[in-house]
Amino acid sequence: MNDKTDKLIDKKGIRGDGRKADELRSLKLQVGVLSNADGSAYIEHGKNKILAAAFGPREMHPKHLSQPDRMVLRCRYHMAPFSVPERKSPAPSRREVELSKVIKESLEPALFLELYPRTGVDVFVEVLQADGGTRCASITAAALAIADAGVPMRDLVVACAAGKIDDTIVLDLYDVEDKLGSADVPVAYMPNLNAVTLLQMDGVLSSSELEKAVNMAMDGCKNIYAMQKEALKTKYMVVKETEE
Amino acid sequence: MNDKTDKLIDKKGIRGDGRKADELRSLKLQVGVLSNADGSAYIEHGKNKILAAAFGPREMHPKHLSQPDRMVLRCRYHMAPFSVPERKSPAPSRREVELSKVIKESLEPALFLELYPRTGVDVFVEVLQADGGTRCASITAAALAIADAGVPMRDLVVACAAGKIDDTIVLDLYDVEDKLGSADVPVAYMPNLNAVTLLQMDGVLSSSELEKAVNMAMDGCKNIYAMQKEALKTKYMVVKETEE
Amino acid sequence: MNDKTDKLIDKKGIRGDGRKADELRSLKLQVGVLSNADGSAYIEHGKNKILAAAFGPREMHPKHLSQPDRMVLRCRYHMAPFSVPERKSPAPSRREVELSKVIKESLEPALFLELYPRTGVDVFVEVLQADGGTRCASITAAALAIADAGVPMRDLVVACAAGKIDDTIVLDLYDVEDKLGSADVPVAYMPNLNAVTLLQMDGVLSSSELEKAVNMAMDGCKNIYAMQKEALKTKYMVVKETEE
Amino acid sequence: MSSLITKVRAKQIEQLLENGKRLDERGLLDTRELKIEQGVIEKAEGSARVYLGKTEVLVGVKVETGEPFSDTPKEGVMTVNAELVPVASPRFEPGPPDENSIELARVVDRGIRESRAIDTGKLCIEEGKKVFIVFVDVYVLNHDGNLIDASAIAAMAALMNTKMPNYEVKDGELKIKQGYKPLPMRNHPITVTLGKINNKLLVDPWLEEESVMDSRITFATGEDGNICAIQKGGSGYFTPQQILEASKIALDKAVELRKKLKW
Amino acid sequence: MSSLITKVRAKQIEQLLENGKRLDERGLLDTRELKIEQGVIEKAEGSARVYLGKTEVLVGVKVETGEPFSDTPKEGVMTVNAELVPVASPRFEPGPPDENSIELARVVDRGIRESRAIDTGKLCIEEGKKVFIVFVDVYVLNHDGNLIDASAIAAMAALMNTKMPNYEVKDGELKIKQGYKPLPMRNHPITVTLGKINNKLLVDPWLEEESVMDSRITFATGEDGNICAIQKGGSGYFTPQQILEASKIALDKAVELRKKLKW
Amino acid sequence: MSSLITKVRAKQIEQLLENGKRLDERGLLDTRELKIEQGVIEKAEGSARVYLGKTEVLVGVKVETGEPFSDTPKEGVMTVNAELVPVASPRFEPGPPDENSIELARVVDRGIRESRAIDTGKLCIEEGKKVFIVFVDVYVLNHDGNLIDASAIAAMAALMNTKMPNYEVKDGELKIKQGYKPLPMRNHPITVTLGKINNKLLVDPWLEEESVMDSRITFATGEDGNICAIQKGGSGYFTPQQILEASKIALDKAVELRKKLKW
Repeated sequence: MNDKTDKLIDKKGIRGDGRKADELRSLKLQVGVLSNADGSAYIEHGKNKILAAAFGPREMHPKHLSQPDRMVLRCRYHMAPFSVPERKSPAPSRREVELSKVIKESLEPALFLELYPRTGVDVFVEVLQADGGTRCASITAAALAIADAGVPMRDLVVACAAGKIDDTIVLDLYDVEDKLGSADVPVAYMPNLNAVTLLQMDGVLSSSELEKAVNMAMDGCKNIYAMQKEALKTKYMVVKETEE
Repeated sequence: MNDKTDKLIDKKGIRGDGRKADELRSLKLQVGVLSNADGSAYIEHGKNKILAAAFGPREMHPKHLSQPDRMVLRCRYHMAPFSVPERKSPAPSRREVELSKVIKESLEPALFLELYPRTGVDVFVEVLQADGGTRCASITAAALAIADAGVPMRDLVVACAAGKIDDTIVLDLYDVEDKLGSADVPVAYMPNLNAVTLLQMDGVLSSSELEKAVNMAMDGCKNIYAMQKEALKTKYMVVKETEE
Repeated sequence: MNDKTDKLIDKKGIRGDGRKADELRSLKLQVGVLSNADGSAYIEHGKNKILAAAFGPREMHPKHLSQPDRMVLRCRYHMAPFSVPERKSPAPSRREVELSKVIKESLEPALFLELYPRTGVDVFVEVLQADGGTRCASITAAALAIADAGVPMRDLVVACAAGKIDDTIVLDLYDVEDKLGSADVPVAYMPNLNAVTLLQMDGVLSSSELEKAVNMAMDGCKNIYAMQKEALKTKYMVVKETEE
Repeated sequence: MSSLITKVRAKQIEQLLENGKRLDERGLLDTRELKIEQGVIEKAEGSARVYLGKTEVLVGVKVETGEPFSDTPKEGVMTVNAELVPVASPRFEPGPPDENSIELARVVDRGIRESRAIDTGKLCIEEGKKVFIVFVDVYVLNHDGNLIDASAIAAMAALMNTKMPNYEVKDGELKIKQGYKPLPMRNHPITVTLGKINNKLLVDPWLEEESVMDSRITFATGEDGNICAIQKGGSGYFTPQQILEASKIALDKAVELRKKLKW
Repeated sequence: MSSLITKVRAKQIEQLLENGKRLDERGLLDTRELKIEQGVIEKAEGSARVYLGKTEVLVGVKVETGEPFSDTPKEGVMTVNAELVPVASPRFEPGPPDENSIELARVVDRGIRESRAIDTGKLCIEEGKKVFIVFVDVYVLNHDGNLIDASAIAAMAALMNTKMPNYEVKDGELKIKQGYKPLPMRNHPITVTLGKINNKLLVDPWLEEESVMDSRITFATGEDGNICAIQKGGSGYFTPQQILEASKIALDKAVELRKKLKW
Repeated sequence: MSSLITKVRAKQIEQLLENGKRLDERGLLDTRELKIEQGVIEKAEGSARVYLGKTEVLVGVKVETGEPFSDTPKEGVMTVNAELVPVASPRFEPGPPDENSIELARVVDRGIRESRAIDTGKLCIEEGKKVFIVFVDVYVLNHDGNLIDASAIAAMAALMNTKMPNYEVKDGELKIKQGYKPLPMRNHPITVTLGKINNKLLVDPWLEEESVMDSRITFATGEDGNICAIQKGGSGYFTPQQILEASKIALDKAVELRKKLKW
């Protein structure tokens, strides 16, 4: 988080992209977009454009990574070279490795890992365009891909960030706010179970600001959750129509 | 292919190195040159100096690469660091990876892959000095190494390029022509089966020029084929003499 | 070895750090310093600070590296990024790879490799601070770690260098002497068996100088050997006291 | 490969071909439906998403500045990279590029480079020191066969969509002016691949056909109808006659496609 | 993980926790004994060895010169690297950093960076060209749980111990003067991690607890009591209430620790 | 290793040695036939192919320009790299250099470097900025034992064969004049390796002997008869007496070889 240079939110509480403090960016969710994956989803979250695919449960390769008593979830979060202003090398950066790990750990609580011992589920996330908040959008899409693959889940996982710009707690930071704001708090959440499965924070917040930000992020999650369910239903209905 | 700067072929149809348009460079082929390989061959094709060694059919390592219904051929085309004007890093370049693949695919049609299920043959090509046309010379040598290893073959594979310099279709481009000419067409061929197993093209050719170039390259192949058989015979006779 | 610039040893035979020609640097040896390793040791040899840990005999991973008729010893000599004046990349350098090999080969003669077929012992050496002579100090510590792991040994292995500075053969070169002196001869030795298990030389020595250096190094080894045994005894007694 | 498609399926494909038919009901010389969307990645300098049947390829173009190669000090640099992203197929694994993605990148590169599609002479800022570098990143999102053609078309569509800074060079200094201008192009190669199954040539093989085909051959042709790149692939062979036949088909298909695309 | 600790052991830990007890007889909110040794690597610009119970971490700091990042041309650079050295655990293997060591490094980095602990503005030699680079290398020597807290404390202790050349910058030229001066610091973050086992929160989990715990959460707080970094880890979850509770505990423990350490 | 040579073979070798004989009928102190061909790679600045019995090593030398090391700003740079090319043995695998090829390269390097064979002071173009870099690439083409001696001799033969641009340095500018001149050399080290089997020392062990030998020891000696590098290898040991004996034999063999080679 850098020093803020200009005002990120004006006196009327309107942000650089025209949103109010507690307003989500526009979202578009699609399920079942790739024919070769067992499950897949596409998300446009603001200008973020992200594809997620799930494969499995299937035999693990290499085999020695499988576990005798549970399924293994593997995740890869990967950015396309053209997804960011300066071309990114396709080799995984340390940031991508960390995000792959926290995304995996945000999804695991939703899975019945013990139901499929010795198998693996692979989730691949490809960020085609990045606009701030990619990890959250990736989790929202990855959960849909896993559901689309037919892997039983306790709940969907949905993610959204809140943060602080110019002393205001706001929802769903975009690129500029992410860079110039004073804190970013990505949250992943399972609404039915009231369970936070990812929480990180960059920047500086007081205790009470943190509480406010987490609550705001969870509210954002609940809104996106409705869209997730809608996206699944839409695909299901389309599939059903096709089948009839 | 760059723009031509000087004339590569003179009015009498004589090229920079004194050859006529349809003339091969001098060739030297030797079989069974390495004592530790199951089969080996050495080729000097112009100033190209290339060693090829074949190992197998043998158990594959790692095992999971083996196929239940056929033999696996692996090839590595590799240039020595001192083989080119500017020292080459020993790590495989993208060019070397591609050439390894097309060389492998140029040799596979000659093998009875289904005869040796679960086994592998490894072919290693080391370019000790490069002078244009290394992929073709590598194929010519690799086929001899495989034959020398006693692996049954439908036919030898032999390779030669044709190309275009100064509007003339010529045979067997050397270094300078390769860099400054306007097209290069490497061809691998099994003369007995009249089968083209490698065809690539860099540069610009019309349809009819391509036809002419391919035909000229195949004629070159047939000439080298005779030398290949001679090289095998020579080794066989030397071995026979030794045995008597 | 570079040209000497200043005198490394004065007229009275006193070296830059106040030692006489045949004097060891101060040493400190501790056994059993790490709770997670099967065996461990810490050495301060001059300003060298080195940790060694031994794991095993245990099943090898990956399995295909195990040998049907003997135990496999693996060693890694590794320098911490902050151990040297200019930060060292954590990736293993060619020097570290060579030292790992010669350290392994200096320890192997002390082990009954044939007693534990199909198993492996791993020895990890971490140089926390380097001051010249790290390979010798590493061997001294590694042998203690192996002994501490309870792996039966023919003898301890102990190592010390001798070398030449300003035409004088001296014992146990430190950093400055290592860089500016004219020869360095690291020696590893099993005193009970009178066996030299590592010998290398950098620099220039006559035959008779070499003989003198090797003898001086072996004498140094014998002195350190006494400290090794003391360190093992100390730990054993401490353990015994604890048990009572 | 028997592990990927049953031999029954292979036989079915071969029998259909004997009768001039294909599993997906195309004629032997028909390409699948082609759909091109340009400008799909707003933040990249250029981009295009191509659907060839169910095969889906996204290409992004980034334009940056850097050093020229020492043997072409006055020319900009183009570099093509391809990733067989693991979302695209259960057989793709994450990791550094393998021989398939490297071959794909190099074949796409060759078609663009040899046809001199990009006017690299116009990408020089300061001779020998600073030029524009055009990064073409091929991202395969769904693999249903014939990645070469889909990628080559997507790469060209992305380049044609590429805007770059409206720069001016004065005394070797790069001055960025307002607005953007298109990447300077001077040719529009079209790439056509044929497969061979049981000595039958077929255009635009899809995944099921690829899994049983002997070999493939790719031709890139420029606007003048000349061939600018060829690549044979696969572990089979072609007779000289088949090569001529394939080249004629490929040239015809390229003309047809060029008309449709108005390239 | 059943392969690391028997289920019996897991049950034992859980039952103890029900009664507010832990295997090692600590209370739920007690940290293990903390011992800090600074300056243990004389040849490094800064160093510290931290013992947190049996967990042992050595951090060395090197200060070199290099180029600044293009978006912060006037600021020095700090970089944190962590190695899970194989002497520390039979489960650590030599090789390039894996996801665990990368996460560890990045969490340590975040606490220092976001609290602006180092005054990087004072590390500029020549704007945009030359700045000091502070390499913080975390070396885990013995793993008995809670590597994050031990590493974060060791990193701060090493930075506070760091001496750097007593330089002067005149006309963009670096002049090294006699003696050393301390690295310019302006904040001293303290990092506290809690684990969750069966819905019980416990401070500073050790290895046996880590092997059965659902998840962990880490808070770094600055001198002003503000939070400057959070990281949830592990394959479990927290309820929103647990997060608030955890944050309160962590802040309290940080205050307590800050007093003890006089940071 | 029982997997490489039957124990019967091992016994046979040992029994022969008891009688002062070897499998290939050499005496214990005899080297195999040595053949050197220089200038075999015309396009390299220097090259040599060495046959030591059936062991075959090709060394190519490239001379380029680059930066000196900061601690030797006035000296050219030499770097030795060795590849155990997979054509040379079924046990060599393609890939980055392993510990064996790294040790080989470093022992060859040490002999040349410590004897100051190359006059690197004459390879400086501009102090601290630009010097000649001599790349010595050792390429093992057939492995029949004693790669160290074959490689060391081939490296020296290639360096002695190396021509470099006939340059002149004026005001720090490199001016290439017509023609070539030899690389400036000032010593010609010779490297001799002995193996130990059952407490017998033998010169120039070949592959079958290597597979049963306890250990080896290598001595490089300069023109003045001084030793400039030693390397013990293998998982056995030497008694101090054996080391002295081995050094004497190695020095004698080096004198003998030096006469033969006229180095």
